[in-house]
Amino acid sequence: MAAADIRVQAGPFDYGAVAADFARQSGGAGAVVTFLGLVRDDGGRLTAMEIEHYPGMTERAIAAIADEARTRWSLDRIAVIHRFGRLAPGEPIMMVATAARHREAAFAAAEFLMDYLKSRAPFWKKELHADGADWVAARDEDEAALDRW
Amino acid sequence: MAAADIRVQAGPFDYGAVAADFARQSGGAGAVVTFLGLVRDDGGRLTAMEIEHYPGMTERAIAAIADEARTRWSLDRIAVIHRFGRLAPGEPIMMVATAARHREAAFAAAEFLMDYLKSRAPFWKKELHADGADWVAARDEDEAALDRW
Amino acid sequence: MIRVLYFAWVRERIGRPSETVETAAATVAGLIAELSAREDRYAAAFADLRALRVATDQQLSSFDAPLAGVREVAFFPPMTGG
Amino acid sequence: MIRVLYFAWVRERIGRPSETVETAAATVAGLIAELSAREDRYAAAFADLRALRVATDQQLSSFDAPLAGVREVAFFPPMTGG
Repeated sequence: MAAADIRVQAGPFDYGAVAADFARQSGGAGAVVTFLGLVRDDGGRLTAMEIEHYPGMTERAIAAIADEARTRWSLDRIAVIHRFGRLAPGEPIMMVATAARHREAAFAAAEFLMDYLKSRAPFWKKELHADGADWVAARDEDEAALDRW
Repeated sequence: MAAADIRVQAGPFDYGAVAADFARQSGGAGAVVTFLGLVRDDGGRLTAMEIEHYPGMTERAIAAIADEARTRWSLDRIAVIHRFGRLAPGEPIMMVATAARHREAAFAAAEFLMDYLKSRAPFWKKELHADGADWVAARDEDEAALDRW
Repeated sequence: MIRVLYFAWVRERIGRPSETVETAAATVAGLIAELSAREDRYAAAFADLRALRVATDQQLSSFDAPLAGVREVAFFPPMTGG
Repeated sequence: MIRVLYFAWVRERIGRPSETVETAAATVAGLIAELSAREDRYAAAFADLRALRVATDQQLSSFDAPLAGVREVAFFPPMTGG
């Protein structure tokens, strides 16, 4: 079982460079899927996004999710990067990447990782506006998305 | 409806640079999904892959598939690159990228594009080995995959 | 006068990528019958229609499609892109 | 001696990110009852348990989970990562 590359960090990451490295190191895999999550600017209303997390539990939770993905699908590689701290509109928040022999496994594993990261990894988003700040509420769809796996 | 960026080319493409540009130009979208298809080396048995296509029809077929994706999902951007000609093991064959407000649409559209490109865009792959060459047979799963849309 | 194109193993079996055909066939199936009667390599290429796909004027089509007004017909195996 | 952590609006409502609590509570629910009895800001934070999640020793857990042997309890709203 290939190791998962998991990074939880405050600083930015270079999506294109990470994606290219991931693909390069996935020699033999026929299919690579990446997901990139960006801070939406909400039509200019958003000043910044603040992401809080639970150090220690975060890494354990992501590793457990990645392990589960690797038991469900035959994967060549997994990478997960998730930032915390203050992010500007348009900035990358997080990404996942999966590599597999066939596209079905790469897509399914990437969606599985996203669904579980959304609702089972201890991150909380706060949106900062000119007139205040709001914690982002969990979407019912995100919890419901777990039922399909 | 945002235009789809479609390229059919013999030369290589820089996956990381394309993915990074795509994400950068998807300002406002919260979710970017990319799929990259690579020539598998089949344990070193493969010498090269040759991809034949139907110039003219190829571009029309891909454009029609992209149009269909944009009627089904609310997408900010679509990009499709597909190569033809002779490719070495490990080389990128093709990629799709989708950008949307939410991840569900970005994932669904990327999978839809892949399923239709596999079976409805006029490309044919031939695998070259030391001892001969074989046209890749269409997989029943690939045709069946269209039924879910 | 219809331009006929062949791709992948259909092209290899027939031995050419394209040709211009003078035909009075009303449908794609009629054109296939004419071509198959011409030479063994055509008959071999068209022996199993389940293994073939056809496009008329660069759109996926069917063997019973009419040829009236069609300028280009292409024969090829199921596609394997992506 | 249990270390208790608060995140997101739970942290803001209680006014601190963590504290060490001397408790004899047998379950997470018992600990919540003790904390809620302490001060209004705790009672406010724990008023609607449906809006809360709990982790014991960095694993998602439940309000009826036993505290025996647990060193760290964390309270937070549903997660919104990704």
